[in-house]
Amino acid sequence: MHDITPNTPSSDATGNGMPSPEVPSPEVPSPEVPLLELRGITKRFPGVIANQDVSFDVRSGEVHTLLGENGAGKSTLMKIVFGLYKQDEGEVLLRGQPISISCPADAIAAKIGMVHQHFMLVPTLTVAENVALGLGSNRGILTDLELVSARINEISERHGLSVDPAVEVWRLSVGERQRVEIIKALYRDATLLVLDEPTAVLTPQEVDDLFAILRNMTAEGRGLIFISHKLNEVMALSDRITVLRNGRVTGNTVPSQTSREALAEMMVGRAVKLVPDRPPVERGEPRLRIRNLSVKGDRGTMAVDDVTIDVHGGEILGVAGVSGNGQRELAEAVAGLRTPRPNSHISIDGVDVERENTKRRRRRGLAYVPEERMKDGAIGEFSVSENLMLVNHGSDEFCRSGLLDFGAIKEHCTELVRRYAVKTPSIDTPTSSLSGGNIQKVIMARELTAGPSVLVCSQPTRGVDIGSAEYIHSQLIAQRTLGTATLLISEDLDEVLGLSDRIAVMFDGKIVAIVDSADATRDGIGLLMAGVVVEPSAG
Amino acid sequence: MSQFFTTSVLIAVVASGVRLATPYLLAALGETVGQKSGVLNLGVDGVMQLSAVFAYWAILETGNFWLATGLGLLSGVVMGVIYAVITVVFHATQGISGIGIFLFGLGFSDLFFRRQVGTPLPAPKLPKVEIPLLSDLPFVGEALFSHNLLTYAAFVFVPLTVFLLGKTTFGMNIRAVGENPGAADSLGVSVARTRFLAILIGNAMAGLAGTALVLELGIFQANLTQGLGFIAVALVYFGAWRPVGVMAGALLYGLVAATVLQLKTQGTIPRGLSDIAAMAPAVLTIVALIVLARRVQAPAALAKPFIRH
Amino acid sequence: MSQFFTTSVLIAVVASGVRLATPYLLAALGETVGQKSGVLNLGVDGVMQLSAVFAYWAILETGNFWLATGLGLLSGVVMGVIYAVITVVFHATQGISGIGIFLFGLGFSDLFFRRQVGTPLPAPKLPKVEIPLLSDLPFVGEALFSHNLLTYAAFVFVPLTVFLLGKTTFGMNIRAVGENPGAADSLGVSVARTRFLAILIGNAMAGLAGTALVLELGIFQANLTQGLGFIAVALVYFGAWRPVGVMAGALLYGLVAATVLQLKTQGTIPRGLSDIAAMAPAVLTIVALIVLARRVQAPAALAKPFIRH
Amino acid sequence: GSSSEGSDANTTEGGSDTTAAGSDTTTAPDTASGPLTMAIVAPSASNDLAFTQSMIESIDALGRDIDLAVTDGTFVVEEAAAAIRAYAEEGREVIIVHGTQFGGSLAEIAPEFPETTFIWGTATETQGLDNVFAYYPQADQGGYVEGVLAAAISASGNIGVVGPVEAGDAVAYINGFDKGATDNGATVSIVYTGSFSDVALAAETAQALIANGADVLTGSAQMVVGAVGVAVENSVPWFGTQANQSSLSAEFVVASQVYHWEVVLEEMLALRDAGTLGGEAFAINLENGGLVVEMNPDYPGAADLQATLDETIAGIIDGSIDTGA
Ligand SMILES: Nc1ncnc2c1ncn2[C@@H]1O[C@H](COP(=O)(O)OP(=O)(O)OP(=O)(O)O)[C@@H](O)[C@H]1O
Ligand SMILES: Nc1ncnc2c1ncn2[C@@H]1O[C@H](COP(=O)(O)OP(=O)(O)OP(=O)(O)O)[C@@H](O)[C@H]1O
Ligand SMILES: [Mg+2]
Ligand SMILES: [Mg+2]
Repeated sequence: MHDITPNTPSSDATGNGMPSPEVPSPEVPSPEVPLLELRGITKRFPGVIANQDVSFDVRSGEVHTLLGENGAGKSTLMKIVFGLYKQDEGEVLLRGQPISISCPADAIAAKIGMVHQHFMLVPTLTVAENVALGLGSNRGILTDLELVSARINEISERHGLSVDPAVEVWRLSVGERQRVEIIKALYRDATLLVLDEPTAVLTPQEVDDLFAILRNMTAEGRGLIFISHKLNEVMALSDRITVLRNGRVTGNTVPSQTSREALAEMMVGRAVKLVPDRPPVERGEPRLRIRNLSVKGDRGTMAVDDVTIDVHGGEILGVAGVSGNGQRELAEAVAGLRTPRPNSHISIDGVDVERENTKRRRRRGLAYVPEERMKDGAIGEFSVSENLMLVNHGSDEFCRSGLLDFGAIKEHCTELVRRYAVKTPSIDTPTSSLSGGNIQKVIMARELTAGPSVLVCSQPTRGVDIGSAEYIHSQLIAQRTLGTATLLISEDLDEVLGLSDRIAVMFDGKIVAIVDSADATRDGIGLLMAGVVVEPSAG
Repeated sequence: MSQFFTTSVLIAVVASGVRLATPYLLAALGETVGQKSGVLNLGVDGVMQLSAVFAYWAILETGNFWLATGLGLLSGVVMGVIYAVITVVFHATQGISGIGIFLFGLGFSDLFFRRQVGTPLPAPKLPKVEIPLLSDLPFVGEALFSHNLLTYAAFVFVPLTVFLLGKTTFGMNIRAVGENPGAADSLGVSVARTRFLAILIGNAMAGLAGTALVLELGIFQANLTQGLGFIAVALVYFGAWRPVGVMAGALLYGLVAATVLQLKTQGTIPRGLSDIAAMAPAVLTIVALIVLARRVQAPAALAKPFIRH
Repeated sequence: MSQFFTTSVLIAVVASGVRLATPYLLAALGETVGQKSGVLNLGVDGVMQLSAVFAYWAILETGNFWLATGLGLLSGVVMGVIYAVITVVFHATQGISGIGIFLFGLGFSDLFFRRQVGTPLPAPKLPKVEIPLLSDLPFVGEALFSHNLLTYAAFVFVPLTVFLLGKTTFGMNIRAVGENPGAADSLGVSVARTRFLAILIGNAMAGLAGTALVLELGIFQANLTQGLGFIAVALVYFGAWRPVGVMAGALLYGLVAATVLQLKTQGTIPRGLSDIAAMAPAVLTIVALIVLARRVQAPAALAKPFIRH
Repeated sequence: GSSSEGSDANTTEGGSDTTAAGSDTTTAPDTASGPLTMAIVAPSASNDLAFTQSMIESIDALGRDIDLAVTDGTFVVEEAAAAIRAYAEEGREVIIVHGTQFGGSLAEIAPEFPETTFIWGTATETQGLDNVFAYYPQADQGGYVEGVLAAAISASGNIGVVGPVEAGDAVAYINGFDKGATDNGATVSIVYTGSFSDVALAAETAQALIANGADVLTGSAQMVVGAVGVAVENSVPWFGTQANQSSLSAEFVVASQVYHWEVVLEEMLALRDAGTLGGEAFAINLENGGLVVEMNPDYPGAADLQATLDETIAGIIDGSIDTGA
């Protein structure tokens, strides 16, 4: 465990005199010796080999990216590095010396930091307290939070990570929380930093800021391991790239010798279409009409403010916007999960539904893919077939006077799993053991099977790997061809640009512009998302 | 010890075990339904006591078993409405709200008893009903098929609960809101309504359990249940939220209790140790919980209020 | 009614309220520490009863208050070790494990009492200690500064708990493991160790609470606490996990009880209603829970076992 | 019932002292040759300073050769029932079922053992069973006497009563006490705490009564032990009931109403000897000596009160005083 007193970064690793036997002797490593090396790592879970004979290394001053589909074993490998899992076979070397990391404290002592896929922060503690957790103190039973705060300010300044140490974490935005995570690692003077999907929840602007910080860190000689499903980020940031598939290393490359398409093929094992084809479709009548919709958010502010849009049959209307500008509330209000303010109107195929509950709206042809698939979209403990049934288990097809018809259900689910290419051992497998992309396919299968008239689809491919994303996109296009009106909400600008017929930009609860996708540019939409109002180039 | 193994004694012990298991089984099945929907109810014991006192009062006043059973059931339902309002409508913390219900049931049943009845008068007991043919079988006939109607009902409820939870749409909704209320909500299943009904079923069963207890004993006294309702909640964990497992637990518990009683009566367990033998239930419960703790997963949303924004 | 407002009656009511509040306050402060670390302990009442019987036994045998208090405290710590092993090491479900502890404490304290003491004999009561100068103040002197040492201790523990939770490193760890044990774990804070210690502190306080109760009364009998420990758990919610709020709740509770008694004594509450007035605590608890339910957030990881895969 | 009547044709193994069914194995004729075999099943501890202790002491006071078996602390009805049946099967001649709540089990068991005498209380009737005797106290009488004594020693004329729930046996005592004290010019404040067992509440009730000027206290039910402590602490005289409570304080317990069940037990056993196995209910009262108001000889003013005590008792016995029951 570290002492709280500032110690100069990088140089003397064990300078504070704390006994840390796992840390190799302080002799200066030659640049040829990797900072961290994994040799022949194998990790098995019941029924799954998450990592098989994986070798991997990071050198000082470089970003080494780990790439792979959902469930390829990236997080598992990193959790081994950080002492959260113990490998079954293989060894870990730090600066050429074998090291045993059996718990996070060991990893921290060895100057390894990790920014986890899901934030590891205590929301009710202040930034300073979050940083100080687990540190020793030279003030007896008290923690010297002033000292911690001072040092946080120092680190913030040096790395451009502005954040107020005295504020409680729950008040911070997602981007700020990300910065706190990095500060935590820097405070402990991490020379190796693991970032597991750090950009999955960031806005484009925040991603740019983060990359600047990360480059600054490598310039100081730290080594970074980076994980992301977004290929343009990977191309932009990486020095080296290693691809994992089914727990094995399937390739090594560097950005200059590869392309996004080639990386995708390495990951999935076949050619992947990164931009979906959009066949021309005749635009139909408006099927979803939203008039003067206002909705309050969780904190009581007006999250959706007087929004009016129509979505036509055979159209995908993309809603672009920086997270937290009312997109979630908009989707939930349409789905019937959030009560709108008076005088708001929502209609589906001409029928006013704003007073109806979710069940009724679904009967009128609404389908809804929520943004957090494991929290709101599927029941992890239920089998695949039960999740597939949840919407229409009360319908005459599968249910006779309250009793379920298991024969019909089995037949139906088997067919869906086949049609949507869900990778699952059986339809009775618990859904939680599927990869994120496959869970998303189950949800899409369930929502699309009834042939919806209106589809509200939030973040359909967040955290989903390339192969699954391609499939999900093709399904959205198929719905468009069938005449469904789709409201697509996504923070992934490429996704919105690639799929939408029209793009509505949402800022501060309002639709600030609706742009025809033929006229939309990445930069133009980006400016609108940031609240800069410009005349759309054409109408 | 050899005396223990005479046929008649064995039959008596099994019969007694089944009888003792009845209120546990009824209460635990009800709690299973509630917990499957994500609602922990630690007030079962209190509900049982209330139902017991009302059923007792009804049987004393009218001598009518149907009326007594009906009133006991109704008391359970009424307490269920109260608990559902507290936890589902107001989202109060379930653990401690249940204890509130328990304390209320304990206190109010005693109060009602003292004011309306006063001294514990013997009341008619629910008569045994011998099941034709089956009750004539050797051994099992007397041990298993010569009980009162509520005992039979308890065991009939086992397959009924399996069926309810596993085969009906309502049962699927119950499991869905117990595992992931957010997802169920987004699919149009009303979390509040489903949990409300599950709580009513659970409390109605607790009411029946209290009724079965008091109509078997033919007497009421303060704290009649002696923590029986808490053991029933523990049996739900023991049975891993499966009705058949719960039944196995209740029977095990009843048979152990009956055997201990028999051994005490025979003098095999000396009187001096009988106090210690009385601690067995609590100890057994904890041991079972420890052993079983990690084997099965509780409903993921158990005891978590669901508040839609 | 006017009689209620005579100075001496007011002083007596306040003094009585403070006295009644003492065991609630001690137990609730301890439970606050435990819950802040993410551990719900519904066994407080049982722990109090065990400590009470041991303290009672010690005072009868030795007449030494320090020894009695020490033994009461120690009993709490021992029960804490047991509870911590069950819930932190074996990850058993906290709600029902706590009930197991309660049932055990209830049963075993009675057993120990019967075997070791038998008849309720009067024991010396903890003497009142008048605080020099302060106790000479008019009104408040008699109402507030003429109590026994454990009462003073209870109120001194309020700022101490504030300090422990808010200012010390250990307190920060407690809050961290109660809100996000995974995060604390990833920084090398041992969740198990922190919770273990928090449980010990909580149970030691429950032990003191039982000791304070029995040394104030100078007598023991079965189920001495009458659900006091459960009310103490409810007061933690009532006080929104802040020691000062918990103190306010305990005082409110004590003063209400003292006032009700006073009004009964004066005949302001007619005798016919006195039984119903006795239900007030349970009802008050539930009402408070409903009213306060959504105002404050419980520690996010409350009652969730932490298992690192 | 878990017994197996009709199955006693089955073997009775080894030297066991118990046969499978007891209905035909009465040992009544043997009484002359050995001690009377008795048993008692009681809900609380035999040294509880109250209900159960009073009965055990009464049996000891019976001056007969008795072989007594005790099962105490059987609060759970089912367990008590098992014990009652076991004793009956064992062939015990007289079984005391000490607890109203056991009446239901008794009604089931007694007819199966027509040769056994069951003594059941407190109860005012025998449920029509002719091998059951019942017993109950007329507690209002002792209450009245203690009320008179309390009025006599109260300087303020203000007397406090710590009651449990306003129901059952306790009410008879408290009402008698109230009338006795009021008839003699005192004011009585009665507080029912609402609980039979909350010692802390009883203690605070005593505090409140004293704060309101009471200088003599009494109370009924098991939670009063807390109130006695407060009385002692404040040097306030205390009147007890159900058992001699002077063990709680030699100085401040003035008198206790004590139950001497032996008076009625004696009568019942005599009837049994004469061939009547049951069918009658007996009351203990001041007249038959079953209720005794025992002065605490160590109480400083004990001697001064003796005359008032004797006078009041005489008045109740000859009917010139109405206790209000
Ligand atoms: N704790 C665990 N127990 C059992 N199996 C696990 C566990 N953690 C991971 N797995 C399995 O190990 C495999 C690799 O999972 P891992 O989390 O490393 O994937 P990943 O590459 O990080 O995927 P993603 O892109 O979705 O984050 C998967 O098949 C997963 O099901
Ligand atoms: N205990 C477990 N048992 C089985 N599979 C697991 C377990 N824990 C995780 N997994 C699986 O491991 C894979 C990766 O899990 P992880 O938690 O790293 O990310 P994830 O759930 O895919 O989240 P995201 O979609 O945001 O990347 C998923 O397929 C998940 O379902
Ligand atoms: Mg991952
Ligand atoms: Mg992932």
